[in-house]
Amino acid sequence: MSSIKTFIADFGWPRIIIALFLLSLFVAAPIVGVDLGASIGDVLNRFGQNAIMVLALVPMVQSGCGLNFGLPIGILAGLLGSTITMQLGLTGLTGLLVAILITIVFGVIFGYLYGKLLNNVKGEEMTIAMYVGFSAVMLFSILWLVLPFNKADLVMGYAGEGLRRSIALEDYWGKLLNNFGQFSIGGTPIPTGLLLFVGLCVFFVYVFMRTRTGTAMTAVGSNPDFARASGVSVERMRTVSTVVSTVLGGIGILAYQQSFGWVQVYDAPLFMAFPAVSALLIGGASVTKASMVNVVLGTFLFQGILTMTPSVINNVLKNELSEVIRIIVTNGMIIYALTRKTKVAK
Amino acid sequence: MRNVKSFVADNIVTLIFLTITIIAIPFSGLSGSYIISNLIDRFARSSFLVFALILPIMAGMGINFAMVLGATAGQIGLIFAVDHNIMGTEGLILATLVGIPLSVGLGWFSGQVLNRARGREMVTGFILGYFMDGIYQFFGLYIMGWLIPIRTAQVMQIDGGGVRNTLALESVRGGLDKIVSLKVGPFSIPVVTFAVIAVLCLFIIWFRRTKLGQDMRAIGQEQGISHAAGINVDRTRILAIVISTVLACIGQIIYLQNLGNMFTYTSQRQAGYYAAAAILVGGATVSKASIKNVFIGVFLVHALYITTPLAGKALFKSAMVGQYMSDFINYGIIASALVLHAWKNKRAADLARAGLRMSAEAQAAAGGVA
Amino acid sequence: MNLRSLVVKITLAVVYLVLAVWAYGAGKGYPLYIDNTDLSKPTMLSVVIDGKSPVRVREGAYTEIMVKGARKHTISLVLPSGAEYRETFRFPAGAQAAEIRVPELAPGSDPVVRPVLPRQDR
Amino acid sequence: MSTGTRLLSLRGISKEFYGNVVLEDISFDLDRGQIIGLVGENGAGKTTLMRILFGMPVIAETGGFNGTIELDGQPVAFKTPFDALDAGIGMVHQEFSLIPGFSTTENIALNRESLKTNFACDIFGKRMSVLDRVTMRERAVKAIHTLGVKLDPDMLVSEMPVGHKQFTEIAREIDRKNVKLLVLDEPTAVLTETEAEVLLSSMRALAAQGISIIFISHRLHEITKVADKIVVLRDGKIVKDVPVAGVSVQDIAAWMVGRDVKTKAAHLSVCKDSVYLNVEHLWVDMPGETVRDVSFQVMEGEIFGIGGLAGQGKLGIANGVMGLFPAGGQVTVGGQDVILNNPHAALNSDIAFVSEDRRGVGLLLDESLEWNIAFTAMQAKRQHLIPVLGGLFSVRDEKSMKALALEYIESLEIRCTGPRQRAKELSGGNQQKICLAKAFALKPKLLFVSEPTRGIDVGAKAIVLETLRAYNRDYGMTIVMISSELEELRSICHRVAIVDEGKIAGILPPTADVAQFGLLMSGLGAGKNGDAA
Repeated sequence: MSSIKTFIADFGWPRIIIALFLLSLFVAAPIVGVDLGASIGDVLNRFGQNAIMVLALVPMVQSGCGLNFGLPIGILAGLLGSTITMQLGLTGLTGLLVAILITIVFGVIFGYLYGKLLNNVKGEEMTIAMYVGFSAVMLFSILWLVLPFNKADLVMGYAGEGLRRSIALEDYWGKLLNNFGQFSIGGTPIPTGLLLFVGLCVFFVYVFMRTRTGTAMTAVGSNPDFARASGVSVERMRTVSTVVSTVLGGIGILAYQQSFGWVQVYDAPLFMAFPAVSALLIGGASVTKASMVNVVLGTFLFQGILTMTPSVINNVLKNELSEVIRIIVTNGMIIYALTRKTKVAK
Repeated sequence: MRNVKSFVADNIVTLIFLTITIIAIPFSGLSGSYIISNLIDRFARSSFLVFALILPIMAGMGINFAMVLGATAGQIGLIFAVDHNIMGTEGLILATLVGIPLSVGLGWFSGQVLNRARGREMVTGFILGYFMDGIYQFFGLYIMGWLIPIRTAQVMQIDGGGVRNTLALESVRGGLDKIVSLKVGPFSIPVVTFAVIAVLCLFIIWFRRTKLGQDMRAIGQEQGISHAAGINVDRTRILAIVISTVLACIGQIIYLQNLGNMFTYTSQRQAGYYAAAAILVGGATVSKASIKNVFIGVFLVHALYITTPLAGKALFKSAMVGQYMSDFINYGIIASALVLHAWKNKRAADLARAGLRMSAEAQAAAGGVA
Repeated sequence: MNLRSLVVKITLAVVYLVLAVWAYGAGKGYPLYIDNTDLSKPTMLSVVIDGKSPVRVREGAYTEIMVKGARKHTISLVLPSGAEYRETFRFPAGAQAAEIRVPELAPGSDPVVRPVLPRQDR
Repeated sequence: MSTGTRLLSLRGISKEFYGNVVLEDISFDLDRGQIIGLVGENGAGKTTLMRILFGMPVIAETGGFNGTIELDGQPVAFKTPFDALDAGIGMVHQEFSLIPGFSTTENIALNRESLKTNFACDIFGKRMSVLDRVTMRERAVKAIHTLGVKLDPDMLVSEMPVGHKQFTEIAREIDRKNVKLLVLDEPTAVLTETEAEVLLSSMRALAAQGISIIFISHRLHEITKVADKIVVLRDGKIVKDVPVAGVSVQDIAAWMVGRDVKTKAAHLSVCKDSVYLNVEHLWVDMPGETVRDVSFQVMEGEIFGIGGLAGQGKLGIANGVMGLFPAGGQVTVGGQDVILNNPHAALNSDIAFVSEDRRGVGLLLDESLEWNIAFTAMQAKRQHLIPVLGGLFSVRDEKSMKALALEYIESLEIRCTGPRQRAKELSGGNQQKICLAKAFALKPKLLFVSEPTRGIDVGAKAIVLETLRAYNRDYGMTIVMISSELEELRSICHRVAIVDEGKIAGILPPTADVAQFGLLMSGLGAGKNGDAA
C-alpha cells in the first residue's frame, strides 16, 4: 500500500491522469467508430517522428542546464543539413546520410557556441535559451531568403530565390526510414525503419551517458561542487551536453522531416521545443533528472494523446477542442514540473 | 575616461540598440516627421503596458512574462463591452471594470504559481502565459456562446462556435485617445491618454514611497533578511504580481482602443513580448527598473520597430526580409538584453572576487617580507 | 478593520457598481435605421449623427447607424446639393432599435422616431 | 554598571538533540545594565543557548528544552524570535542581516518604518501608508547617538566599511522600543582593532543607560576589558560564572579548553624525517574562511592537526590546496609542485580530500553509494571503466564499482541496505564514512580531512578516528586533519597547528598545556608563525 503511495508521489498525479486519459481514448475509439488499427499505426509513426527531439533534451537535463528550450538551434542545424543536401541534389540513402553528416557538423558548431553562451548565464538558462532559440529561428528566416539556394524545387517559384515555406522531400529521402521493412499487423502499419533508427539513437545516448564523460555529466547535474572536487570541469561538461543535445535535435528534425514528407523552414521550428519538453516531463522526468524510459514513455503518451484526442473527441463533439487540450496539457505539464518542489534531501 | 567607460558598461544594451536605430534610419528612407508622429502615437498606445513590469522587477521576480494574463483579462473586458454594444469611453470604462476583478484573480493565481517556482520565475511566467492561452481559448471558443450567450453577430464566429478570431473594436476605438486630441503642427496628441500615463507615473512614484513599496524593494534585494525582519515575503510577492496584472489589463485596453481591432487569441501574447523588449532596451535589468527605463525603452523599441524592417527590406531588397526582421529584432532584443545582463552580473562577481584576491595577494606578499 | 475603513470600502464598492451601471446605460449602443426607401423623392444623402463621421445612405435603402445611449441625439442630413438639415431627437427609452424615415425629417419639424420591436416569431 | 536589579534569570536550562545532550543545567543571572561575557569553544553550546533564549523555531521542532527563563521576574517562553523582540530582547548575529541597497536609516527602521496613513490605507490596509522619512531619520540619528558612534544615516550599506555595518545592526536593535537586553554574537570578529575599541566603548555606554548585554566573543582580552562578569561554557555545561575582576586571559583560556587529556601517543605511528608536504605563503580566497599567509611543513607519515576557531581560515587551507577556491603560494607534495586552482591536478598529485561540507561538496546525495565511492577514482584516475571498440571510448564498469563499494561498506562498517542505496538516505556518520571511502579509493599518499566528526554521533566518531589512525599506521598515509575540536586533534595528531586570522598562530605538540592552545586561539599566542614544536 505504502509502495503504491510512494509510486504515485514519485510519478505524480498529472502523469497518471494523462495515462488514464489516453487509455480511455483507446477504449473509446472503437465505440465512436474510429479505426483503432490505423490510429495505433498513426501513434507509432508520430512516436518515431518526435522521439529523437525528446531524446535530445536528456543530456542537458542531466548536466543541470535545465530543459533545453533552445532546441530550435539544433533544429536549425538539421534544416541546414537537409536543405544543403537537397541543393547538392543528393537523394535516397546517400542524401539522408550526407544530411546527417552536415547536420552533425553544424550541430557541433552551433552547440559549442550555444553552450559557451549558457555557461555565462548560469541560473537563467531556461529563459535565455528560449529567447536565444526564438531569435536564432528568426535570424535563419532571413537567411533562408538570402542564402544562395537556387534549385528549382527548393526556391519560391515567382522570385526564383528564397526557400519555399515547405519543400517536398518525396524525390529525395521522404519516408525512406518509414518504408524500410514496413509491415502490418492486423491493419496496423509498423514503421520499422523509423523505429529502428529511434532505437539506435536511444541506444547511443544510453551508452553515452554511461561513458566516463556521460557519468561526469550526470554528476555535474546532480552536484556541481562534488564534480568539481572530483576534478571534473563543470563548464566543459555543460558545453559537451549542449553540443550533444544540439546535434541530436538536428538529427531529430531529419527523422521528423523524412516521415512527415516535407522540410518546413522559416518560423516552423519556433515552438518545436515545447511539445518535446512537455513529452519528456510527461514521461516522468524532472527539471534535473531524465532517463531513456522517460523519453520513450513520455513521447508515446504525449503523441498518443495528440493523435487520439482529435479523432475520438471530434467524432463526438464535432469541433476542434483537441487543439485547446494540447495547449493546456503541454504547458500545464511544464508548469507542473517547474513548480514542483525538488525534494529536499534529509 | 573611467566615467565614460562605466557609463557605456552600465547602459550597454540601450547604447547598442540606439546605434542600430541610428544606422537604420537613413536606410529605412522614412522622414523625420513620419517617425515622430508614429512614435507619439505608439508611445501613447503602449507605454502603459510597459509600466506593468516595474513592480515585479522591484520585488526581485524578474520580468513578469505572466503579465499576458492581465492582458487577457483586458481583452475579455473588451469582448464583453463590444458584445453588449457599449460604445466609446463608456465602453472602455466598462471593459476596465470587468477586467480588473478578473485580473486580480489571475494575478493572485500567477503569484501563487511563481512563489512555488522561486529562482525560475521568468521561464515559469512565460509558460504560464501559454497555459493561460489554452484556458482562454477554451473560454472564448467553447464557454462563450454556450454558457455565456453571445449577443452580437459581429462577435460570433461565422460557424457560431465562440468568439471570432479577429474582433473589430470600431465601437470603442479611440474612446480614450479622441476625448481631447490636440493638434501641434503635423502631429496630433491624444491628451487624455497622456494624462492617464502621467497619473500612472505619479502612482508608481507614490507607490515606491509607501510601506508596501519599501517592502518590495527590500525583498527584491534580500528575501531571507526581509523574512527575518518580519516582512511577509510570499504575500508581498503576490501583491507585486497582482498589481502588475491589473496594470497589464488596463494597458491592454488602452493599447487596443488605439489599434481598433483585436486578434482575439494572439493579441495578448504580443503585449508580453513587446513590453519585455521595451523595458530591457530602456536599460532596465531583471533586478532594477525605473520610470526612465520605461520611457527610453518605449521610444527606442518603437523606433526600432518602425525603421529596422524597412531598412532590412531596403538592404536585402526583399519585402519578406523586412517582415522577419521585425520578429528577429523583437526576440533578439530580449535575448541579448538578458544575456548581456547575466554576463555583466557574472563579470561584476568575478571582478569583486579578483579584488579580494589582489588584496589577499598583497597581504601575502607583505607577510612574506616580514 | 475599523468603522472608517469599512465605510470607505463599502463606498468604494458602491461607486464601482454605480460606475459600471452608468457606463452600461450611457454607453449602450443602439442601432438606428435610416429609412430612405420612399421612392417618391429619391435622393442620395449623407447622415451625420452626434458629429461623427458622415455615413452615406443610397436612395431606396435602409442603413444602420449605431447611436450611443437612449438619450438626445443630433442628426443632420447633407444632400448632394450641399443643403444641410440639422435636428435633434430623443431615442425612445426601452427600445432595442429605432427607425427614422428620411422624408419625415423635414426642416422645422421634429423627426419621427419609431421604436423597432423584437420580431414576434423569435 | 550593574544597577543591581535582576533582568534575566536562566534556571536549569537543558537541551538535547536526538539524545545528544548539548546543554545541561545552565543557570545564570543578568542584572540591568550588566554585561556578561559568554565564552566557550565552538560546539560548547553558546549558539543553542541563544536560540533557546530567542525562541527559535528549530528548538521547538527538535523537542523543546527543559528549564525556565525569567525576564523581569516573569517566566517567559517565546514561540518565535518576534516574541522575543517584542519583549525587548535584541540580537545581532555574526552574519550581517542588512539590505545592501538600503541606507543606514532604512536598515535601522526595516519593517518598523514610521508611517503616515492616507486615504488608500482605508481601502487596502496599512501597507499603503507612505513612509515618514523625516521621523525615520530622526530615529536613526537618535539610535546612532545612543550608540555613541559616527554613522552617516543616508549612506548605503553596500558602500559602508564593515565596521559601520556592524554598528548599523546594533543601532537597529537599539531603535526598538523598550529594548532591555542585547545579545551580541561575535560582533568584533569582522572589525579592525580601532573599530572594535569603538564598539566596546559604545557597549559601555549602552550599559550605562541600563541596557544589559550578553557579549559572545573569542577575543578574550575584549571580554576582560568590557564585561562585568564572565560565564564559561564547556561541553554544554557552565564551568565558571565569576565576576571579571581579577580574572586573566590565561585563566579564561584554560577554563574554555578544559581538562587535560591523557595523550595517546602510544597509538601514533613513527613518522619519517623527510618533509612530505611543504606549504609556503599560501593564501586562499574562501568566503568566510580566508587564508592570508600560511606556511607549514608536514613530515611523511605524520598526522598533522590544524585547529582554530570558526572563520579564522583553517578550512580554507585544505580547500585552497585542493583547488576548490582561488589560491596562491607554493605547495609541494613529495617534492613535486602542486598546481593550484586545478582540482584535477591536485587529485593527480596523490592527494585526496574529505570536505567539511559533506552534503554540499562531499556527496552526490541523489546517487547511489557506488557512484559516490567510485566517481572520483573514475574521473581522476580512469578506474572502473571498460574500454569499448579498442579503447575508442570507455563505459563505466558497474561490476567493479559495486565491488569497490562493497569492499568499503564492509571495511568501514557502513550501515546501508546495499551499494545501490542513495547517499541521502544514510545517517550522518555513515555518510561521513562514504566520504572517507571515496578518498581512500583514490589510494592517496596524502589525505586532507576537514571536520571529519562534525555532526555525527559518538560511535561513528570513534570509528572515523580509528580508521584514520589505522590508515596512517598500516599504509603510512600522511594525514592533515582539520578540526574545530581540540580534544580530537590532541588525541590523534603528532603536532597541532592553530590558525588565527588567516595565519598560523603557532604549532604545538599535543602534550602541550591546554591554556597554550587557548591563548593561540584567542590571538594572544607568543610566537606568531613560530614553530613552537
